Amino acid sequence: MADSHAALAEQFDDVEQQHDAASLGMWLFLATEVMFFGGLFASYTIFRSRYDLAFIEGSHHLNVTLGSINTVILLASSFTMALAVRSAQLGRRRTLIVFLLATIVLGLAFLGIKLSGEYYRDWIEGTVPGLHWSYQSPRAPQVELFMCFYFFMTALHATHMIVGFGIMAVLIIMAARGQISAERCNPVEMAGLYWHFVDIIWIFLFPLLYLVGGRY
Amino acid sequence: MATAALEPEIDTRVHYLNVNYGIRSWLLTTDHKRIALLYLASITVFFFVGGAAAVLMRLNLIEPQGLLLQPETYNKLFSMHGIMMVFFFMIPSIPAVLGNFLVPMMVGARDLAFPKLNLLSWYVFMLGGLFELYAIFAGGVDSGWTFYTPLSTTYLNTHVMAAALGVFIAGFASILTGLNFIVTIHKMRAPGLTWFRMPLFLWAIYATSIIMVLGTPVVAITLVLVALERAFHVGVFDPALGGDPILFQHLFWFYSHPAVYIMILPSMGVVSELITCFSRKRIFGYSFIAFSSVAIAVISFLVWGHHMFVSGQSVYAGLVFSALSFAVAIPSAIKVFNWTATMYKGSVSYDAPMLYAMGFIGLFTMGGLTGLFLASLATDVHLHDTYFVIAHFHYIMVGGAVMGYLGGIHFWWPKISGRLYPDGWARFAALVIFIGFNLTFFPQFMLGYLGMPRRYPIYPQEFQVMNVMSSAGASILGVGYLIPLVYLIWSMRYGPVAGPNPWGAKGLEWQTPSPPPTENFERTPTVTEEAYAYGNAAQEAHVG
Amino acid sequence: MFQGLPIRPEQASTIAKGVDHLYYFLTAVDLFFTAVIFLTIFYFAIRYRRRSKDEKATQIEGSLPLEIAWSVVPLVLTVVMFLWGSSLYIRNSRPPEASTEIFVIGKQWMWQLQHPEGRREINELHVPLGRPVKLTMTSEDVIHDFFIPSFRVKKDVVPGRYSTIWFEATKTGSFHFFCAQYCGTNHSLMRGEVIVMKPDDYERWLSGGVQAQTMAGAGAALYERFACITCHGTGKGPPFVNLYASTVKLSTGEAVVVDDAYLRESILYPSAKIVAGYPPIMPTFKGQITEEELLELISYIKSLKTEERQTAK
Amino acid sequence: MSQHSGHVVSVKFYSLIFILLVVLAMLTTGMAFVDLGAFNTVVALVIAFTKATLVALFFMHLRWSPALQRIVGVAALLWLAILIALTLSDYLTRGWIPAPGSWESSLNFTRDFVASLLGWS
Repeated sequence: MADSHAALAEQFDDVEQQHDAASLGMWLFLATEVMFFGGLFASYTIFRSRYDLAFIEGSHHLNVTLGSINTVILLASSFTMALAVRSAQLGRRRTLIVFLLATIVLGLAFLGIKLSGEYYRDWIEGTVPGLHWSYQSPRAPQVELFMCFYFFMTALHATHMIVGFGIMAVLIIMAARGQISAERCNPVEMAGLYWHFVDIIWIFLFPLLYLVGGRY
Repeated sequence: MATAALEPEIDTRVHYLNVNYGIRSWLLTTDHKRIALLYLASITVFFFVGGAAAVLMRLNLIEPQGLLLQPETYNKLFSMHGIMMVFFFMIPSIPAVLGNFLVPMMVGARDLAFPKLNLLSWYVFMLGGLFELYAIFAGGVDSGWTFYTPLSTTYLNTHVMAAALGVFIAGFASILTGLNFIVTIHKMRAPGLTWFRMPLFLWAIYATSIIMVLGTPVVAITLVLVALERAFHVGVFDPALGGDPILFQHLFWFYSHPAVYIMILPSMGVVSELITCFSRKRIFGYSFIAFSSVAIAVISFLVWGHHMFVSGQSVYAGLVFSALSFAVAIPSAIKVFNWTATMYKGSVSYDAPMLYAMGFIGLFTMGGLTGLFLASLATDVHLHDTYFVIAHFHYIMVGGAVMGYLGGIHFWWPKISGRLYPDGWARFAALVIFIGFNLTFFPQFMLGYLGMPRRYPIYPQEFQVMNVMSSAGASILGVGYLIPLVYLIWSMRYGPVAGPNPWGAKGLEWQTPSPPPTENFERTPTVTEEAYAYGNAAQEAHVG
Repeated sequence: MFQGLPIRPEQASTIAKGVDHLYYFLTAVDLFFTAVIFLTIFYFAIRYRRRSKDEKATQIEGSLPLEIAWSVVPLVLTVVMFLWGSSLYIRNSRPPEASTEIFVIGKQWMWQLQHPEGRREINELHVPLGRPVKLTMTSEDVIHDFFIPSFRVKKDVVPGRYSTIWFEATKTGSFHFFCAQYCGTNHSLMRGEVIVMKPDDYERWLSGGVQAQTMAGAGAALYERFACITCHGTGKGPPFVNLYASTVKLSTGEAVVVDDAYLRESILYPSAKIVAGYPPIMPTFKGQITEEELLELISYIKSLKTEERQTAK
Repeated sequence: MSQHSGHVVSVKFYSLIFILLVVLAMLTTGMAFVDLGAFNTVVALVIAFTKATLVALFFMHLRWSPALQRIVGVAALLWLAILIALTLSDYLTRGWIPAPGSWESSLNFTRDFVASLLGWS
């Protein structure tokens, strides 16, 4: 009990209230994130309905194999994150650190594949809108629009992942210092919600960007 | 000094203002009351920056050819006026100042749920403000506060980027504030404070927070897209690249129409507090006012297309948005009628906050009713982008929201500062503002109907009479806004000590000393009665 | 009555009266409710003013019948307003078949107006009295807005697409038009005069001035210059005769009606919509053709339809 | 531990959800190689929603959370739906020009009726 008192911020009456407030706050934050990405999803929908053929052409330019591998990697990182939260809830400090590290490693693998296998290839091939664009096709301008969406959405998603790395690094330090315990695992739970949300965004980005018009 | 004798009395008690001193104790505070004051100081500066721009604009419009400004300068002034007033004054005004100060006290808590986030929001807000000030002093921005593409993305060579990023950053301050309020109202209410015992100010702030949390991110991402389009010449809004400028308008107004309700809903909440207190009556139709706040917040997200009736939006969408826009009139009407009915058989006093509240109801009624002209398709075609629109939204935002804000500041000033301001001056200022406001903006309805477009530094001769009338009114209005600034600052040092409850008002915030202690209440209060139970025994703390 | 202080813009088009009637109706409703609220507040404030410091008020919880009344009455009124405003709007958004077409190009910061017969004007628009006129408008740069207060018409002029308004003038004389959408530095100078003339005077005016080519004629010259004939005259591309307003089948199976917007898209982005049975070989003319030339080409393609009809008769 | 409000889920259950998610991910890619016409997108989105629901319910513990948090999640989706639906209501109807018809005469009737009450022609 002494421990739980130490974990209680002065504006709250008890740990339960604090926990509920934190989760509600986090969910509200995720709601704002939904709308933040939502502006992009809405624009995407408008242009996809208008330039269907160009979106298919652009989508076929993307690498489905790497995209699928990355999907599985990110799902795995969500899995390890869920296990990290579980370790924190049970007060198992060592497994918590291991699972957080695993999550970071999987996330880095995702970004590594994205950068070396996809972004870099786009750069070589001149399919980066605005910076290096030499794509030739009758539909080039609309394909460029598709690639804009591809880069905006995946880059915004990657930015969120990088923020996630920072959060997890802090959590690892906190765990190593013994500042996280079964009674005091709110930060890990909140980081978990955030990371799973990033995963969910990718779950939608993958079919919307890589699988337009099918691959048959 | 007559007040000197009272000084020791107030100084013996430790409260949030004297608990510690020094710049650091303010800049690193997590006390919601101090953060409210940080916001108050910041938005007052931004208000007078935006106001100065308005004064110069009105001065210029005295002459059809422009009295003193080049069109470029005028364009920069109205852009700055819009950006400052909308994003850096009106949107944070009541929520970030009065909301921050009052929400924890009204729910009977020691602080908001996330005090550190609250402080962070002020820093984020100030960072956004610095971007804006940089944009102004580095040469200005002339995109208008609406940043319409492709003008903003491709054709302007002013500091659009800094201005857009400033708004983007300030948006996150708004999100953090809204998030904090929702969690606080849900999770931190004192024992006995059920939803239907809450003051209506809390309902209004809650509804506002919904808009802040769900609307702001959309304008944020939209402005990011504008910035990217400007930086890399790629993007989704430029027709030359296959994009669509009308899509920008959809995304922009998805937030920016509900943003109008971010401004007016909290004012409505304030007015519910004022009308009841100064009529010594419970509110008429409590649940109708409470639910109409939430209804307004929800419907506000369904009406943005009425900004786009002449934009090239489809006829079908025009019909849909027109019908939905009319729907907002009904909860607004319900509120106005209920406030008016609250005064029936009341005990009405004419203290300054009440004058502001009555002014609010009148001006909001006019602003709301003239909105019907703009929700109706055929009349909107003629009135869109004319001075009629300017007059309409100033009646809502200045006549409505600012009156409510000033009323609230006057009402809770004794709580905030522990001092009373000179009542005669305050009533005089309320009157001057009301008169100056109507003289400024009523002629603009007529100007708009006659066909004078907005954002015109140079205009045809026949519009001059009305413009001169409007400018004359603006000079009165400007003075009206300076008076409270003077006597409120004066009262902080020289005003008589207020006591915990100078108005004999109900509500938890009045049951604690003025200024309140850092932890708000000595022990967590328990609520046993409804809001506005003015029929029950008078407060023992009443100071006669 | 009040010289120099007009309270109503002139009613100079067929739709102005209808819009004004709705405006008066709304004003009447507004004045009524404003008066009700103001007078009630004043009355209550005076009648129930606080007479002693310890005065108590009569506590009233609310009244369901009243709440229903002041919800339903505004609801009914707004439904009337909605239906009324919408019916006018729909009527006003549908140009009559027999409209005279005039083309409008907005650019920072001037209006260029072109009559199909060839006359061009800057910041001045001559129109005939009593004949429906349809404006087809586009912009070369940013969004502008064409606004004629005396006719009660307004529409954004958007780059990359055509928007239209129509009106039928009912008074001769000169009326302001404005750019109503903020478009940069000299936005407020982007305005001009509509000059309404009796039809005879208008015809005389049309044939006066420097004798210019008709728009369709200019379009024919462009047809030569851009060598459109090499494909569209030889069957490699769809032929133009009778093309306008017909329905064509696309390679995707969709059917589209050939209108201004479709022609514009097909010249600038040829591959966006390919007519079934033709190879996608047309190069884009984006960047090589001005908005004005586009309108001329479209006029030419339209004129090919008219000729065909006349010969068929 | 009783004062703690977080729900602890077994490793086995998490593993089951993870395997389900991977299977669904592979199904998404697999379905893209089958010609379903317009339904490719529909199928892909249905699978995506299923996966997102699994993550939200179990990894994010929504299944065991207070109703309020579920409402927040649903509200976010609802608001996104509003944004997309009302924007599309413009874009999908750009070509729609209301034809004169009986529905319009009822509108005109309303207008004429009120106008005649007020004495206008």
